[in-house]
Amino acid sequence: MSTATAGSLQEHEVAHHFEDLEQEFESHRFGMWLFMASEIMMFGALLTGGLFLLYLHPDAFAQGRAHLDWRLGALNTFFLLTSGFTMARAAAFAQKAEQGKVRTNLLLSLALAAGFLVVKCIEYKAKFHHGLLPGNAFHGAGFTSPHAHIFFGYYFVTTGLHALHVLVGMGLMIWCLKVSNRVRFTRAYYTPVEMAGIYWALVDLVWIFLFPLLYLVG
Amino acid sequence: MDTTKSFWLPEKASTFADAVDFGFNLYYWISVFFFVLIVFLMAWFVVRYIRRRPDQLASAQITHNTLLETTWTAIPLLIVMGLFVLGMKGYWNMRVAPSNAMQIDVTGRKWAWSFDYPKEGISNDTLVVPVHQPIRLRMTSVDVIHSFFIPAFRTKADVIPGRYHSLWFEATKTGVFQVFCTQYCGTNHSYMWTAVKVVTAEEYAAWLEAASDPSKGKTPEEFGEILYSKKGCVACHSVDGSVGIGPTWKGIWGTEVPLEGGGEAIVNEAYAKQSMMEPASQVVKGFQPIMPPFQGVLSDKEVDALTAYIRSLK
Amino acid sequence: MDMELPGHTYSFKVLGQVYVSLIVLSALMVGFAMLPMEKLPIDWLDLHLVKRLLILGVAVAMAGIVAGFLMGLKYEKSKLNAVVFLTNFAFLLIFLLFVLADISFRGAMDPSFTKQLNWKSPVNAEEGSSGEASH
Amino acid sequence: MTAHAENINYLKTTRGLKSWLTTVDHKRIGLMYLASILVFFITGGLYAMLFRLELWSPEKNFLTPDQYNNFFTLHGVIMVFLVVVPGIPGALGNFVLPLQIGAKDLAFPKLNLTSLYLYWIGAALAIISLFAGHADSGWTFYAPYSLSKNPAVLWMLTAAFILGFSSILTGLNFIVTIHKMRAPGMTWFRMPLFIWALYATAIMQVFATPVLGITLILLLVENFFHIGIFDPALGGDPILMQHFFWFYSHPAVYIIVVPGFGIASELISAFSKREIFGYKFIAYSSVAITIIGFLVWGHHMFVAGQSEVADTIFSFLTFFTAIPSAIKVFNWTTTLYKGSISLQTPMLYGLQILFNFTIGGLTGIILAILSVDIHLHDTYFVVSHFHYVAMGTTMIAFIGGVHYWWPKMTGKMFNEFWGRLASILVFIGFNTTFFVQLIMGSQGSPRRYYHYLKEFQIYHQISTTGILILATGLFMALINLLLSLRGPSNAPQNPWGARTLEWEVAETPPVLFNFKETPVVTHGPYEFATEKS
Repeated sequence: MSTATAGSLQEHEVAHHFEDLEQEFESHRFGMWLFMASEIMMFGALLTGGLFLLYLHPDAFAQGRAHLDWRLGALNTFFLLTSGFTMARAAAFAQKAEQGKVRTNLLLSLALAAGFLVVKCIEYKAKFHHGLLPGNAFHGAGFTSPHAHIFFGYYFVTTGLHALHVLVGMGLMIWCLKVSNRVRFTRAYYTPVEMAGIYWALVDLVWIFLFPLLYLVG
Repeated sequence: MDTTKSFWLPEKASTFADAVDFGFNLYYWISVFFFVLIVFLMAWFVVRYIRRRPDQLASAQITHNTLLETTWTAIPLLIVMGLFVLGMKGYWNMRVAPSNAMQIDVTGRKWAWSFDYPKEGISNDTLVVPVHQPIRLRMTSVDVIHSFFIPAFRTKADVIPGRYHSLWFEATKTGVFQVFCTQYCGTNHSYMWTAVKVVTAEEYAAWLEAASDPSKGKTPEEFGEILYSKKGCVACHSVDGSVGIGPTWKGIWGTEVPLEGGGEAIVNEAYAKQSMMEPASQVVKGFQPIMPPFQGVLSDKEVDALTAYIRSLK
Repeated sequence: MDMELPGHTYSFKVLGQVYVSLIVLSALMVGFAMLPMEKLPIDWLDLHLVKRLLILGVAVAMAGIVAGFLMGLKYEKSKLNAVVFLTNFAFLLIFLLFVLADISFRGAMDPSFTKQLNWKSPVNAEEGSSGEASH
Repeated sequence: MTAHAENINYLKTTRGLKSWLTTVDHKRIGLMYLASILVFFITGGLYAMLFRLELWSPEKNFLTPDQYNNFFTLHGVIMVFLVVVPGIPGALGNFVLPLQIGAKDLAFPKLNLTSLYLYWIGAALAIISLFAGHADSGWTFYAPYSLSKNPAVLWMLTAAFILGFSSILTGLNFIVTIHKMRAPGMTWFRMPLFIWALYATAIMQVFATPVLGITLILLLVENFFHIGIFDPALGGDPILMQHFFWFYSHPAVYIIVVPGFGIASELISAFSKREIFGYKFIAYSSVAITIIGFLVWGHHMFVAGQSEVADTIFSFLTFFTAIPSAIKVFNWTTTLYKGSISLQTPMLYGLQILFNFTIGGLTGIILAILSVDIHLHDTYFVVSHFHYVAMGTTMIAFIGGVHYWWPKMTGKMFNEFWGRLASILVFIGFNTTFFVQLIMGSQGSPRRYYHYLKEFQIYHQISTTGILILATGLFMALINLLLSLRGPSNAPQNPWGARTLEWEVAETPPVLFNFKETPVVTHGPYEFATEKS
């Protein structure tokens, strides 16, 4: 039913300080949720700061947004949503103990995440090229707002921090691939894929708000 | 000795002082009541129910009493809501200046205050105001956040760079009152003092006349010496040869000084003026480029007077 | 035996539906943004605001789907994680509302508050442009 | 050895430095936190002593203004981020929490060790900052002052960022443990109040600290790339920075003080042999403080230039913090009624908390009265108020808690006489130091002043005398505890006669996995018997 290497895989053992599998799983999931909560607070505060700046310098945001390509943003949205979908499929296959399909879906998500970063790099390069840089390095042409540099400063901080989370998420996918070489996923134990999936969904979630704030309204 | 000064509060000299002091004193006695109550009960229980035998147990286990607990939730709630209304009324009064208020512009810089009287074109380092006249201060800072605090007037507001913040008061008696900077602003934060001089309307008019031309009847050197302390140079530059935040002025005239980033400069009229207008451009080696620019702050006449003063310091 | 298994069992069908609806919603979001709605001849309504609220509404719906299905909030046995998630947004809302209570009422009592001055600060003296003060 | 490793004393299971550095045992991690926190408490305290001595006279004694500014910054940063915030949760919470709820360990033991290592990394960065120049921004890092690219400040920002992570992970671990790992029979209302307090604290750690993280990131980015979010010279808003900072740092005040409340409840109940009065009110009041704590940050900004509407809202909400605090004080006092009060060392600290927190709480309410606060803001009154809370409540609770659980941690009893003497000195020293600061502040003496008006000199001198007494007391307490380590392992299982699991069931010192078998809880944490008469 699973891959050829399944015979050499270990079964998961419950850690010493937990009573049973369910307690362990629920604890991990709850812990992960709390961690997600703190991530949301961090990004949420950053987005609140963005709304504050939007209120303070509306013209800077309007002019700044005009220099972002919403099509690239939409493409990235597509990449992230699709990879979120494949990550959930990876967890679903882990439950069915289909180790091979878990790996395929993980690799697919990894590729989509990499695609996201590539598009991001293209966007950054264009910004560098046009001098749309934060602070004193800003020398973009055709702006009437004296504060247009703030939009780009904010753009780089938020997307940079988000890209950092994408990288961490990719690290988690690679870790899941490694674990899948060692441990057999079953309906009873698929925690690593589930946790990476939750984390990855958060990366989606943040992007769902970043995308309109930076690319669509302003 | 000033009679309005009490154990807890400084002397009173503005129209706000009575309201603020009333709030303070009212709350003070409420606190004293609760504090004495708690400490008395605590001490009494400790003495009364002290353990006498090692194996002694409590004489009763009272786990809760809903009536009692509701009472001591409700009473403080009522008290604090009263205090909120009191504080809010006083505060809004402090924030809205009356329409007949006289405006004075305040600029905070590291580490000096300057006061500009826009109508008369006067700039001064102490605030001189007539008594019984509402004064509105429009304040901003050229570097970091400062805060303008007059204890005797019970009022205070942060002075923020990039923005105006305002404050108003009406002095109720003449005298000289201390002004502090209360927002930490660096090395000489605690020296960033000045004074409010509250004078009668006649004295104020006389002062305005004299202040319109501060150099009248003085040599450039004498005027420069006044500017030296008035414009805040004194905070960083000594005139006795000791090294401060900036180089001393004693004996610096005509010497060749090494500059940060290489090169040298002779201290002459041109260099002195350049250093006042664009301090960061030619910093003497070994000093930080932290001097604020005085472009637009010092008039040509004032620059000449300061230059003359530096030249006179042999 | 089934009771002891942790978590919920994923359904491929539901996942597919979730994916499709997310894509549709993001298309809708872009659509709203592209719509020249503010050009409509309606002046009793701030159409910019309406547009922003519509986009925000779509984003919230998408976030709900992601949290509910991809992160599995909908299947939770105890509602704990959902409480954590909602508390989160409650705190953020507080942050947002109070910060707005600051900025949108600045100058309500004293109009000189609102004025933004524009000059270079000597704090960043290293740029060498600190002298160009223009009050 | 024939006995199972898990059935011997946790201090003896394995030996050597490496076994400590790689341990995942919450008790050992707790002890390592304790040692680290004591080191930084002494460091921060020494800075305080140095600048208080400098303040003996208004003019220069032996520090320059820059050194003075540097020292109060270091005192603030070290005490806040390295001592009081991680203090009680890191050291005592780690040790006590699983024992009190009957768990074998925290839910994520490795994560717990990670928290400790992050704490150490943060501490190391703070130490680097000492050598990178004068960090002089104050612990509040207000922009634009902190935007001058001072390398020492940048190291401090990074240190605080890392320490924030450590704090988040500890909080996360505690919440999961409390929810998922309680022993059979340990219902929510059978949990000791210390656990309730840690729970409330952990919520704030998880939800508020990330905002500090993003604030510090933005400050660092602003320093290097001038993005203009906080920097007014570039069109940013320094008030926004204060919103960000206080959204964390106000809950941080409760992160600091709520665990102290928990310890106060434990001490006062255990040494009166009295069931705590109004258990549920105290438990709920901890949670209430948590929630209100998120709503009131703007009271740090009443003179900062935010809108009057915001000022008014924040003032209104701030008054509500008075209610749960008042409930606690009244309930602790009533707990003493008809008890059997034993004035042993931990109880002396417990009563001090009651005394100091009454002052700390009352002086807090006056700062919420808008018009009066305008006068008191940024003066020594505020300094004194938060020292009554952070030092007089939290650190006294910390020291009291260390005395209380010392026998459980080490198996040794300390000398009662010296312990009590030290605690009395601490009480006298602390109140001498800080009470005069209230008077000085309401008289209008601003804080963070190197140079002051001659008329304030007498207050400063009393305050400086106080800190010397305080330091004597603290060193006496420390030496007394350390000397006990050389003595015999004489601590009985339950020296104080408390009813919580760590005393009633766990051995002294506990075995590796805390309990030889999972305890089944059948009674509440404070169900003491009554004298038959």
